[in-house]
This record gives sequence, C-alpha cells and structure tokens, in this order.
Amino acid sequence: MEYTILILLLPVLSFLVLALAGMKMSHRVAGLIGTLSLCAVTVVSYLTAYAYFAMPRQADGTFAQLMPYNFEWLPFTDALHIDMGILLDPISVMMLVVISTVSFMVHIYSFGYMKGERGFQRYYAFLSLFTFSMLGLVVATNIFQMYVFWELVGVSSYLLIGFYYTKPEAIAASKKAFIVTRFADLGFLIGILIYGYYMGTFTFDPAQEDLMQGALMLPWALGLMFVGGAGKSAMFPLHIWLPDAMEGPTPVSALIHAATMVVAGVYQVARLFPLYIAYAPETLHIVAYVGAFTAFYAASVACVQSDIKRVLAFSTISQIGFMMVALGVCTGMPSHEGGLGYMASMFHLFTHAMFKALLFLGAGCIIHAVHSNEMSAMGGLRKYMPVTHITFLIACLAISGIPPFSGFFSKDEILTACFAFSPVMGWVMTVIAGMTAFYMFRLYYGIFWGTENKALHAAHTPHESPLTMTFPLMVLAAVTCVAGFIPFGHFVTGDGLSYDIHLDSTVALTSCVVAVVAIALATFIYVRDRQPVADALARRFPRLHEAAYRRFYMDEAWLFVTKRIIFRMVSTPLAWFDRHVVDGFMNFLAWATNASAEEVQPMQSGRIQAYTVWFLCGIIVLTLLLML
Amino acid sequence: MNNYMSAVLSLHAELSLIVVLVVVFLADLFRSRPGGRGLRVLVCALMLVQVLLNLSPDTRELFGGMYVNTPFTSVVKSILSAGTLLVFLQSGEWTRRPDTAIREGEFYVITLSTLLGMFFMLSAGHFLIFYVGLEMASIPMACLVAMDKKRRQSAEAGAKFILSSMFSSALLLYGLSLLYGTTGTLYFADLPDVLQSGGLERLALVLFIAGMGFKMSLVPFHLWTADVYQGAPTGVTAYLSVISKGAAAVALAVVVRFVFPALTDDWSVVLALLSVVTITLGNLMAVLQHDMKRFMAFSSISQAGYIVLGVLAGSPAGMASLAFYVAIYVVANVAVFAVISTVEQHGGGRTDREAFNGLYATNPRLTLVMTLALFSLGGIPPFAGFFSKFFIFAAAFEAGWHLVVFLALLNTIISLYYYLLVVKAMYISTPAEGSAFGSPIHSSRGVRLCLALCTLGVCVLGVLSCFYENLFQWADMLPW
Amino acid sequence: MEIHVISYLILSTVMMFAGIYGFFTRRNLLAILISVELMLNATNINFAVFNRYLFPGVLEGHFFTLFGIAISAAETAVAIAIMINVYRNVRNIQTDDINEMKG
Amino acid sequence: MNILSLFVLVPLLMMLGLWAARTLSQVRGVMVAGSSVLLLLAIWLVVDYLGLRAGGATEEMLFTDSVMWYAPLHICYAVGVDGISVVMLLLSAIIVFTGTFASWKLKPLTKEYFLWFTLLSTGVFGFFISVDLFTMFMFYEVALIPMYLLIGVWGSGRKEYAAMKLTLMLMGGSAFLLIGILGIYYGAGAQTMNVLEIARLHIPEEMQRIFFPAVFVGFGVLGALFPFHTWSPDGHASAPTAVSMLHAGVLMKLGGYGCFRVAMYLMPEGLAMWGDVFLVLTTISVVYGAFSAVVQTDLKYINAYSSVSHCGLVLFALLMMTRTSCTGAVLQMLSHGLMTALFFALIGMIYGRTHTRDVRQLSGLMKIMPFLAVGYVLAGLANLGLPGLSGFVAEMTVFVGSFEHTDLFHRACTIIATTSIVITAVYILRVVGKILYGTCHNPEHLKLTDATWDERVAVICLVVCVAGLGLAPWWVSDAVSASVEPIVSQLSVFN
Repeated sequence: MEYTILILLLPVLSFLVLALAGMKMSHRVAGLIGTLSLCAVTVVSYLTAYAYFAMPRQADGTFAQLMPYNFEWLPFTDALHIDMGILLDPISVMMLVVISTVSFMVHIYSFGYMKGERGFQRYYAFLSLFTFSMLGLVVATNIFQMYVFWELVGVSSYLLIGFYYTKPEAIAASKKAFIVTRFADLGFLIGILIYGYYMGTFTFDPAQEDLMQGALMLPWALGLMFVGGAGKSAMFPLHIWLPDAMEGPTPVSALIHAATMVVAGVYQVARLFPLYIAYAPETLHIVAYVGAFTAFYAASVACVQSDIKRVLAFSTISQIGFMMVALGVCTGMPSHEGGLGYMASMFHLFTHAMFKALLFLGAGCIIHAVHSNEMSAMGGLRKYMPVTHITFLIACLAISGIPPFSGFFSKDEILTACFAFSPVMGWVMTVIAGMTAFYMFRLYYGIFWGTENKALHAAHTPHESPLTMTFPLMVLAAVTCVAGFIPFGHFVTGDGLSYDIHLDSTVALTSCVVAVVAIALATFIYVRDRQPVADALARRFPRLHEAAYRRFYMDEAWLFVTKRIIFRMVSTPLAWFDRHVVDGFMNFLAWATNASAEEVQPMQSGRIQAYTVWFLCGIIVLTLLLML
Repeated sequence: MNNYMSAVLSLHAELSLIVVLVVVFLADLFRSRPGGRGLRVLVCALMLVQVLLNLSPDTRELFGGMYVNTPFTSVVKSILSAGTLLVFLQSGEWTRRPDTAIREGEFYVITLSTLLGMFFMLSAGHFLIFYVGLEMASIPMACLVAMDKKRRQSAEAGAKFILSSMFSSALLLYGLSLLYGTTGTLYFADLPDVLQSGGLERLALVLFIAGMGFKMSLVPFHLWTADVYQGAPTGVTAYLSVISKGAAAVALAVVVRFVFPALTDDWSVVLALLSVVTITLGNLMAVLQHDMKRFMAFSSISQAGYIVLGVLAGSPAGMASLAFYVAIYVVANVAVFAVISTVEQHGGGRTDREAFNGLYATNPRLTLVMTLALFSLGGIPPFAGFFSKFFIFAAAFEAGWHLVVFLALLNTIISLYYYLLVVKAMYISTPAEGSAFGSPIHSSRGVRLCLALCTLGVCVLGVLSCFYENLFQWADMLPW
Repeated sequence: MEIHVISYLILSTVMMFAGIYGFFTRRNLLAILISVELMLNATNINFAVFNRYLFPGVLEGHFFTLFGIAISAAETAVAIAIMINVYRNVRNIQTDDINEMKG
Repeated sequence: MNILSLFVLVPLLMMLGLWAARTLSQVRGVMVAGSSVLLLLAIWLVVDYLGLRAGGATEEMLFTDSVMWYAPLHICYAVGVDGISVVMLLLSAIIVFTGTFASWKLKPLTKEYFLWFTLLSTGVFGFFISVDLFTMFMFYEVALIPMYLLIGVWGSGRKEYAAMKLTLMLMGGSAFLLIGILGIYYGAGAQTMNVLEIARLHIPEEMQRIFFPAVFVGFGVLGALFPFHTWSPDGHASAPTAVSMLHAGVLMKLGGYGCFRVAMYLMPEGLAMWGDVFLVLTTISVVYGAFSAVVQTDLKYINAYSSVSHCGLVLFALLMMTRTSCTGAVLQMLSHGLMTALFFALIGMIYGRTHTRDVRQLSGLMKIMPFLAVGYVLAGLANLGLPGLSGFVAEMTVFVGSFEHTDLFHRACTIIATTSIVITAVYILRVVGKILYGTCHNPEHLKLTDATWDERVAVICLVVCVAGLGLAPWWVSDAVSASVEPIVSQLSVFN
C-alpha cells in the first residue's frame, strides 16, 4: 500500500506551502489549499481502510500488520535507531479514519468560523501541521517515532492554543499546556530509555529473550510511558492544561482537544497493550483506577461549570477516563476472556471522536452567534438556530448513552467490561455515566431552553451559522446516528480475532435507566426559566459548589508548584548563588590579589638602607635554608 | 706569531667594540655642532657592523683560560649588541633635547663601555675577569642613570644605584674571597674538581647568587630597580632593563652550571625559590603601578623570574631557551620603552598610564606596536613571547620543577591582567582632559626604524624556528 | 712571632660587619660610602690573607686585591660625583631626603 | 598544498586584505569574499571527506600532513581531520559567514573589528585542523585573546569588567592546560607532540592522575564546566552580536573538543579515576544552568545560562564514554553552536532596534518584527528539543547513549540530566510569551522595522542549517560515530 505515504506527505506539503508563502495568498486560496489537501488525505485514508479490512485475514484469523515504509532516520547503536515509517494494523487504520474525518470537517467548518480573522493562513498552516503530526503518531512503527510525533502534536497544539497571541489568557494557556505535557513527556522519554536499554529495540515487539531478561523493568518502563500518555490525555492530576486550552479557536478545540490529540494516550496504551497484558497487568490496573478517578472527578466538576466550552472540556476528560478504564480492566487478550475492554475502548474512542467533535463544533456555532462562552449569555436559542439545536441534541443523547445513538453501544461495551472486571468498578462507571447524562443535559437546557438573555439578544440577534459551518454538523450528526451499528468487533479487538458485539441486556438496561433518570433530573432542574433546585443546592453546599466550580483548586496547586517552588524556591536562590558565591569567588580572587599587593607595597619604602636590609635578610634566609 | 694573531682575533667581539667605542669617542670630541644627527647615524652603523662581526663559529681559550669565547656566548653578545643598537635607535628623541644634546656622545661611549664590561663578564674563564667585567658594567651604568643632571629624580636614582650596587658587589666579592679561601683557585675550569659542598662554599654560592640577583633584580635583591628605572632617562631604563639583565642572566647560568656542579642541589633550590618569589612579587607590585616606567620595572622583575627558570633547568635546553627568552624579551621591552619615551617626549614628560588613554584614536600604529609588544611580554601567541615562555617552561618542567612551573603559569594570569590594563587604556579609555595628543605624533626616523625592527622581531622570531634551533646547538656545544 | 690566619679573618669579618652596620645606620651618603669601603677592604684583606697563608706560590689573591682596590677607587669616584649632583639638586645629602621615589 | 592549511591561510589573507582596505565597502567585500570562500572550502571538505570514507579510507585521520617545526621539542605543524573536526570546521565556517552579516552595520572602527574577528576565527580553524599539541594550544590561545578587545571596545554594558574577567578566566584555564600539555609530552617520553602518536604511547598512571584534571579543567573552563562558567553570562551579555555568536557557537566547542581529543583520548586511566567527579560537576551544570536561566531578565543572560546547560550536556555525554553518547556530544556541539548562534544573532538584532534586552520592557514584537520573532520562536523550539530541529537529534542521541552506560550511577545522572529539557521549555516559553506575544506597550517600539536583507541572510542561513541537521541527521551521525569509535575503544580498555 505504497500510496499511504500520501497521508503524511500531503499535509506536510500544504503546511510548508502555507507557512512559507501563505502570507502572500488570499484567505480563500490558503483555506482551499489546506482543505483540499485534507480532502485528499481523507479519501486516501478511507481507501486504505477499505483496502486493509478487505484483505483476507491471516491463517490465525487476524489482520496482517503491514509496514509499507520504514527507513532508519537516526542511528544510535546497531540495535537502537529511530526509524521513520508507516505501520498499518487495525487500530492505526481506524485512527486514520477518525483523524482524517474530523480534521476534514474542521477544515471546512473553519472556513466559516475563522472568516476574516487575522492570520487565517497561519491558522490553516498550523492545522495542516497538526494533522500531519497526528497521522504520523498513529502510524508510528516504533515507540521513538511515536515520541517524535508526540512532541510535534504537542507543539502544534501549543501554537494553535496560542493562536490569538495577543490575548494574555491564550498565551498563558498555551504555555501551560506545553509545559505540563512536556513534563509528562519526560516520563515518556525515560520510559523509552529504559525500554530501549532492556529490550534492545524501540519496536513494539521485542525479541522474546530480551522480554524474559527485562521483564522485571518492563512495568516501570510502561508505567513511565503511561505518565506521558496521561499528560496528553489529561488524566488527573495532569489534566489541568486541558480546560485552559479552550482559549484556542473552537474548531481547534474540537479537533485537538476533543477528538484526536487527547486520545493519543489511550492510543499509546492500546498500542502497547500486548506488553501490558503479558508483563505488566498491575500497571494496567493502575491505568484503570487513574481513569476511573479522572472520569468521576471531571464529571463532578463539569456539573457546575458555566462556560460551555469548559463543560465540554471536562466531559472530554471524563470520557477519556472511560476509555482508559476500558483498557485498564482488561485481563487478557481474547475478547471473551477479559479482552472486551480493548475493543470497547477503541470503539468508544471512535464514537466519542465523532460526537464530541460535533458538540464542540456546535458550541462553536453558538459562540459565533452570541459572542460569548458563558451560559448566562445564552438560553432559548433553539428557535434562533434549529440545525445547531438538533445536531447538538443528537450529540447529547449519544454521549448520554441513549440508544440508538453511537455512544450507547460503545459505552455499553465499556460497562460490560467493567462489570466483568469487578462489580464495584461497573457500578462506579455506571454512576459516572449517569452524571455524564446529567451535566450534558444541564448544558443543553442551559443553552437552548431556560431564560433567554433578552437584553443581549436584542442588541445582537443570534442567527444560524452559514452552510460551511452547519454542513460538518450534519455530517457528524449522521455519523453519530449510524456509527453504533458498525460491526466494530470485526475490525478491532484485543487478539485481532473477529468478535460480534452482543448487548448484555442487564447492563444495557441499567445504563439506559440511569441515563434516562439523570436526563429527567436535569430536565426537572434546568428546563424551566427559574432554576430553584439548582440554586438551592448551590446554597445548601456552598463550599462544595465553590470547590467544584474552582475545579477543586487544581490550578491553584499548579500555580503554587510553578511560581512558588520552581521560580521562587529553586531558580531564584540558584541564580543568587551563582552571582554571589560562584562568581563572587572569582571576584574574591581578584580582590585578594590587589590586597596582597598592597600588603607588600611598604617593602618599596624608597629608602636605600631599607633596601639593603632586605638584601641582607634575603642572604641570611637563603644561607639558613642551605645550612639547615 | 700567526697563532698569537689568531688568539687575539678570538677577542674580536671585544676588540671590535673597543674600536667602535674609540671611534665614537673621537667623533664626539671633534664634531662641530652638537645635536646633529651624524653621530647617531655613525654609531648605529658601527654597531650594526659589530653585531655581524662578533659571531664566531668555534670555541677559543685565551690567557691561560681566563677568557673563553664560545659560539653560544658570542651569539649572546650579538644579541646584546643588537639590543644596544635598538636602544640607540630609539634614544634619538631624548638625545636631541637641548639639555642632553651636548652629552649625546658621552651617552654612547658610556653605554658601550658597560656593554664591553658585559662581554668580558660573559666570556670570563676566571672570577677576576668576571668581577672586572661586572664592575665595568655597573659603574658607568650609575653615570648613565644620573645622566639627566637637572632632574632630581635622576640624581636620586643614580645615588641609590651606585650605593646599592657597591654594597652588593662588596658582598659578592666577599663570597668570592671565601670561595678562593676554600678552593685556592678562581679558574672556572679548575673549580669544579676542587670544590666540595661545605658550609663556606654554600655561603659563597649564596653571596654570588645575591650579587647576580642584584644585577638581574631578583626579589629580594630587586628593591633598587623600580626607583632607578623611574629616575633614569627612559633610554637608559630600556638599556638597563634588557641588556644588563640579560647579560647577568646568561652569566649566572654559565657560572652556576659549570662552576658549582658540586652544589647543584643547593643552587637549584635557591633559584627555584627566588624565581617563584620574584615572579609573584613583581607581578603583585606591577598591578599597583600607575607610572609606566615604574610599571615596566616591576614587569621586568617578574620577567627576570621567568628567565631564572631557564637557569634552573641547568640543561642545554635551558640555556638555549634562556638566551631565546632574553633575545625576545629585548625586542619586546625595547619596543615598549620606545613607545613610552615617544609619548614622554611628545606628551610633556608624562609617563603615567593615563597619558596613554585613547592613544589608539590618534596614533593607531604606535598603539598597535605597543599592543603587540605587550602581548609578546604576556606570552600571547602568535607573538614571539609565547614561544620563549613555552620553551623556558618546557625546559624547567623537563628538569622536574613541575610545581614551580605551575606557579609561574598562574602568575602569567596576573601579568596578563596588568598588560591588558595598558591595552585597555590605549583602546577603550577616553583621553583625559588636556591630554597631549589631539594629533598624531611624528616620531623621528630612528624611533620608527626601531619600532619597525622590534615589531618584526616580535612577529617572526617565534614563528621562524631556525633561530632557536641554532641556539640549541650552540648551547649543546658549551665546553667544560 | 707568627700571627695566626684566624685573627686576620676575625679582623676582616669584623670590618665587614662594621661596614654593613655603618651602611644601615648612617644618614649621610658620604658616611655610607665610607662604610662600603670598609666592606670592600675586608674582602681585600681576605684575598691577601688566603693567598699568603693557604695558597702561597701563585698570586691570584694578591692580584685580586689589587684589582679590588682599583675598582673600589673607581666606584668611589663615581659615587662622589653623583653625590655632588645630588647635592646640586637636593641641597643636602641626607638619605632622608632622597626617598622621593617609592611605592 | 594541503587543503586544511587553507583554513588558516585564507583568514590570514583576509587580515591582509582588511589591513589594505580603505573604505567600508572594501572591508565588507573582503569579509564576504573570505567568509564565503571558507564556507565553500568547508563544504567541499565535508563532501570530499565523506567521499573518501565511502571509498574505504580507514585511517583515523584524513588529509594528514606534518612539517617539522621545532625539532628540539618535536613540535610539528601537523594537521589532519576526522569526522568530528570536519563537522566542527563546517560549523565554524557557517558561523563566521553568518557572523559577518550579523555585524554588517557595526560601528565604529569596523575595519579593526573585523581584523580581530578574523584573527579569532583563524585561531578557531587552526585549533580544529591541528593534531599537534603545541599548535593546538597555540591556536587555542590565538582564539582567546582577541575576545578582550572585541568585547572591551565594541561591547555594551559593563564591557570592560566582563572582557577582563572573561580573558583572565580563560587564560587561567589555559595555564592549567599548558602544564597538562607539558605533562603529557614528557609523560609520553618526550618523543612527539602529535596526538595520534601519543595515543599509541602510554603515559604513566601516576602522571595521568595529576595531569588529566589539569587538562580537563583547562578545556572545561571554556566548555563552561561548573563552577568555572561564570565568565559566560557576563561575557556574552557584554559582547557584540557576532562575537557572542562566534564565542558561544564555536569557541565554547573548543572546550568539549579538547576534553575529548586531548584529555580523555590521551589519558584514559586518569579519566577512569576522575570521571565520576567530573560527571557530577557536568550533571550539576546541566540542571543548574537551566534553572538559573529561568529567572534571568536579560535575554543574553538567559541564553548564556542555557549555553551553560547545553555545553554541560556536551561534557556530560563525553564522560559517559559510550560510542553513542560521544557521538551525541559532537552532535550537541554542532546543534548548540548553530542554534545559540541563531539566538544571539536575533537577540543582537532585537537589541539593535529596541536598545534593551530586558524581557520586562519588551512585548508584542511578533506584530512589529514578524520575521525576527518567527526566527526567535524557531530558535527557541530548537533549543527545547523539538523534533525536526537540530536540538532533538543531539539531545536524544546523548540521552540514549548515556543510558547505554551499564553503571547504575551513570544512568541515574542521565535521568537527572533529562529533567533539564522540561526546564528548558519553561524558560524558553517564558521569554517567547513575554517578548513576542501580547500587545506592545512601548509606543517607541511600534515604529520599529523588521529585519534588513543582511540580517535576513544570517538568520535564514542559520535556520536552514538547524532544520537541515534536524531533518536529515543520519549522515552527520554516521560520519561522527565512525570517528568517535577509535577514541571510545581506547577509553573502554580502561573503563
């Protein structure tokens, strides 16, 4: 499948063209270049997916791993070298489809959304760069190539978050995002170093004897790599950068911080899944617990946020938590013996990408309409922008897990896997699923129902967005509606064998019931103009409400670490030490020389007899020296 | 007869010098009007001839071994007379001044007679000749130092010089007497055989080294140096700082190496100590100085310390690098003094460092020469000083004086510091109010020629290896 | 009666140190000059005595003495000339007044 | 005539040309011509070298040539290059070339400035081509001394203090160096000064123990080895643009190169004894430099400290003594040289416009001078090791190579050192955020203009090199690691 190289080449070319010559072009041309190249990429990815899954399965019933390209980019030792190449296997192909689709949609959407923005060309250049890096990440043939593109997506997300580089918040947010993820990547890097040292290779399938020898260190290596993954995928406590990242343009949030980049961590774990299962099951369980806690934490925070993009951000975190959990609860490769979670996680990744992108793009339309992120500026928008309303509702239903929307199926599989792992985990995740439904509908009602902010809307009447923006919404909504019926298990499973999804009725039923109840509750509380219950609750538990609203003070903690610890307690003293002690010593030497010179100066008294006395003293000293 | 003639001819260095001396003396006697350029041209020409003449290829003994001329000493002599020639060239400015013009001839004659003394000192084969040469070198020097009759400082310097030099030579002589008392001979050739390492011999050795240390101005026998250098006319200071110092160094090396082999441990310890103390103290004192001549005095003291390292090595390599060091030191130091005296003559007699502030703006060439010379003194490549320092360190290191070499190296940092202070004054500092050079200085031809020659020497003497290699061979050929 | 060599040496040593002492303590340049002469003559005595008693036969020591006397005479001449010059400039020849240059 | 000697000859001719030049345009002409010739020479040398290697030349050094100079001390003018020195020569040529353009509009005394500048580069080239200890040392000092005048006369701020401090500290280093070189020469039996021949001889262990630290510290001072690095912040802050470029870009590399080629290569047993001590020091300087850079407010100070950190990484990698880490060290020298030169060039250009380097007084430059700002961002990204730019390649090679060391202590040091990449991100992004982003508060700055053509030449040239090394590292890496091989095998005997 040599043509797959186009998937990487086209975006990077359009990036170069736009970056070098973009400023000369008109907005339209630049946008078209970006969009068309992405269109081509999408086509090629679909082609790849089709060709790949149309291939006959191997004897053992799995899909073959293809490596159409792999060349040595940077040699370290004979065994260790960074290769650059393309690896095709079920999950990478699936990711190709997801990324190219969402990215393509976002490209189209941005036409309308970014219309007339200063730096439109720059925006498209960065989008292409991101797409290139993300695609390179998923087709990585070895862990180090993954790291390379991992860093690249990091920097392109940094650039896109800071797109409005004159806004202080944007600058701070981009900086924070980069540094936090960078810190996590340190773990990733050290993990890679350990992995490379003990496995003697950077590829995903080390030689058996190396595995035997390094088995002891492998959990550490994988755990450290997971730290990197947790950073990118905003697992608690490294999630703090994601809510701020919403400072970027909304399409960017949809692409990077909802659909693609933030699931890189999940993808990384899935990529190393065989090693986890075989050599580091307890590390895998840590992944599960981290994911579960994050899911719960994010969900609870999402319940009280008033900035719609922040709500979505926290729901993203929570949903990624679900995926992590799904991977974490796996106890074996085959889907029937504990491998179900793997498939469920990938499935949820797929569906979530679609409906979460849809949600964000919808939010983008709303923000575009009312020029604010705050719920207070919204309410009662359903009559102004019907398309957005409908699509948004579909997405909400999907994420809440209401059949027949895609979210239901994937989440159901996850819950099944959790129950298979342990009932506690199962119930916990079910509750969190309920919370999800609750806060999503709180959001929905807050935007489209509730009290309308008359004053504002009178000043500037909200209007439906242009087709360039609504079209992607419709497409994604359509996908969300049908995606659930894709026989996902046939393509992606832990052991690679085909597995047809069957609904576990009890689990499905409970989750549906929970979701419905939660939605009903949200309706009861938020649908009407007045919201006495919510206010009552807020008044009843002010401390809790405040804490949740301030995201349980995680950002304060972050500020404390950066400003107080690194800046005040380490760097400032060090700099002082350098100037006054180390450098001071050098200056002291100079001073000492002068001082001693002034000490010996009196010898030169100008009186001849004194001179001759010294002369004689010299002779006496030397004589004594020789005599004794 | 033929044999006798050839024997006398092996004195040719000294003889030629005497001839020059006499000719200059007569010319001065019978010249019509003082202050002309003729006399200087004459003496320079004669000196040039003399330099080329006195190179001798082979070793000759004379007067029963009282006088020994070797290729090494003869090349050292040429170096010295070449240095004298440079001094003469650059002293033109000063000798043209009305108050000194009448004494120009005396200046040459006296200088040449001191040089003659040094020649005898260098090729002495017997302590009598050595002592006579030494005194011949130092007594007229006092007259030179006191040459500026009207300047109080000059007179003071003269008094200090003559008295302290008498003191030191008295002690040296006392040492010699002890040596004679213990051995009964003063022939260099015989002494090594009869010399034991007893207390009196040691005392004699110390006294001798002290006497030579006075000439080379090693700490603590150096204290006269600064005052005399400051007081003496700048041309004389240049002569004093390079020629007599160099001669004394070589003589010391020859004597301790060939006369006191029995006491090698003793003199090497003494010299090691002296050299370290000298370098350090000289550097420290130089840091404080503002008067350029005084500053150069202390710098030359520390240079003397480096020269002693060559003596310390006590090997052919040491001798060679010593002579090499002296040669390059002569060139660089004369250049510096030439610049100083030029600035002095055109800057209203100012010799403080502030007088050099912003010199580059008006006199780039002069400043460049000064910079190169200072870099050479500081041992910065690719200038000659770097090579001479390296070789002398290598020689001392080879002899096993690692610590001494290391301390000397650390001292180079200090020396670089104060040389750079001058560079800074010339390039970076802004000229003080009423500084004398709003306009470029027009120095006389002689000075310019001298500067050109010195710059040439500073630049090529190191890069051309032949000079050092020949020195090395000749040092290897030394007798005894 | 025969005077032993030691007594000569004692004499010369005493002269030597007397000269040094005088050099250190006198405030007048001429006095200092005289002290130096003492030192020089002490050495001359040494040479003469060593030659006469220890190494009779060759005359090295005697010659050295003669040269020493001559040279010290020359030195004295120059020294006195310079002192006169100092007197011209300073109007006295006390050492306290000729330490203008120092430090 | 040996091609290598041209690297010394051309600068000397340039100096003659400058001496003869009368007008400013002539001076510039001479400089541009000369530096382009040097650049072409370097490129040609690289191509030729790679060709010969590919052709199966297996000698340790190529283009070797040796002329007896001072027979009594066996001093030869001996030249020769291997992969390491070739890339270093290329680096130096690039930076001299760009430095010429970076100081295009320098005033006053342009001619003298370029004279000293060329003398400096003569020293640098001479150092990298020579394999004779004496000539190496000589060129080393030739490269040092012009710094004094270059900083003292054309510098800014506390230039006189900084110049004096820098010169004296480096000279102090070279004092240690000289004693070390004498020790090597006589320790090896005083038969030759040629590095390659001495490497075959054996220096007595007790001498190695004394003289290894002397040489290592001597070069380490120039390599900004903690605690001898304090000349670097003041020196760089006061130096004129091109001088900072050349000094941080090339001169500091002399340190690492010398440590590797002289100290470690010739005295492996000494290394075995002292290695851990110096490893700790270098680890300190890696982290310490990065942390100190975080709180600086002067752009050049920030860069100087980051240079301390990165050059510390060079020595660190060398002390790891694995083939990969040493290759990484050389790559790091190359990459740091390029990107720090780029940094200093940009800082100089910004300073030339705004007349301040205080990050608290600069803001919103992205809108005012986009070209410079983008260049600065690129330099920053290279500095914090973004894949696709040179920094990543070098750092990864260093870390992977260092981690290859079997000893646990060494690997612990490696992990400590890796933390520096996070801190690097912190201070780089801090600066970028402060000075480039945001809105410009100073009305004066709004009137400023973007880069002129000569500045663009310098910046673009450097950016291209940084990206080139970052995108196609394999050829450099191969060439270097082939040449590192013999030295590392020499070390591995004793360690």
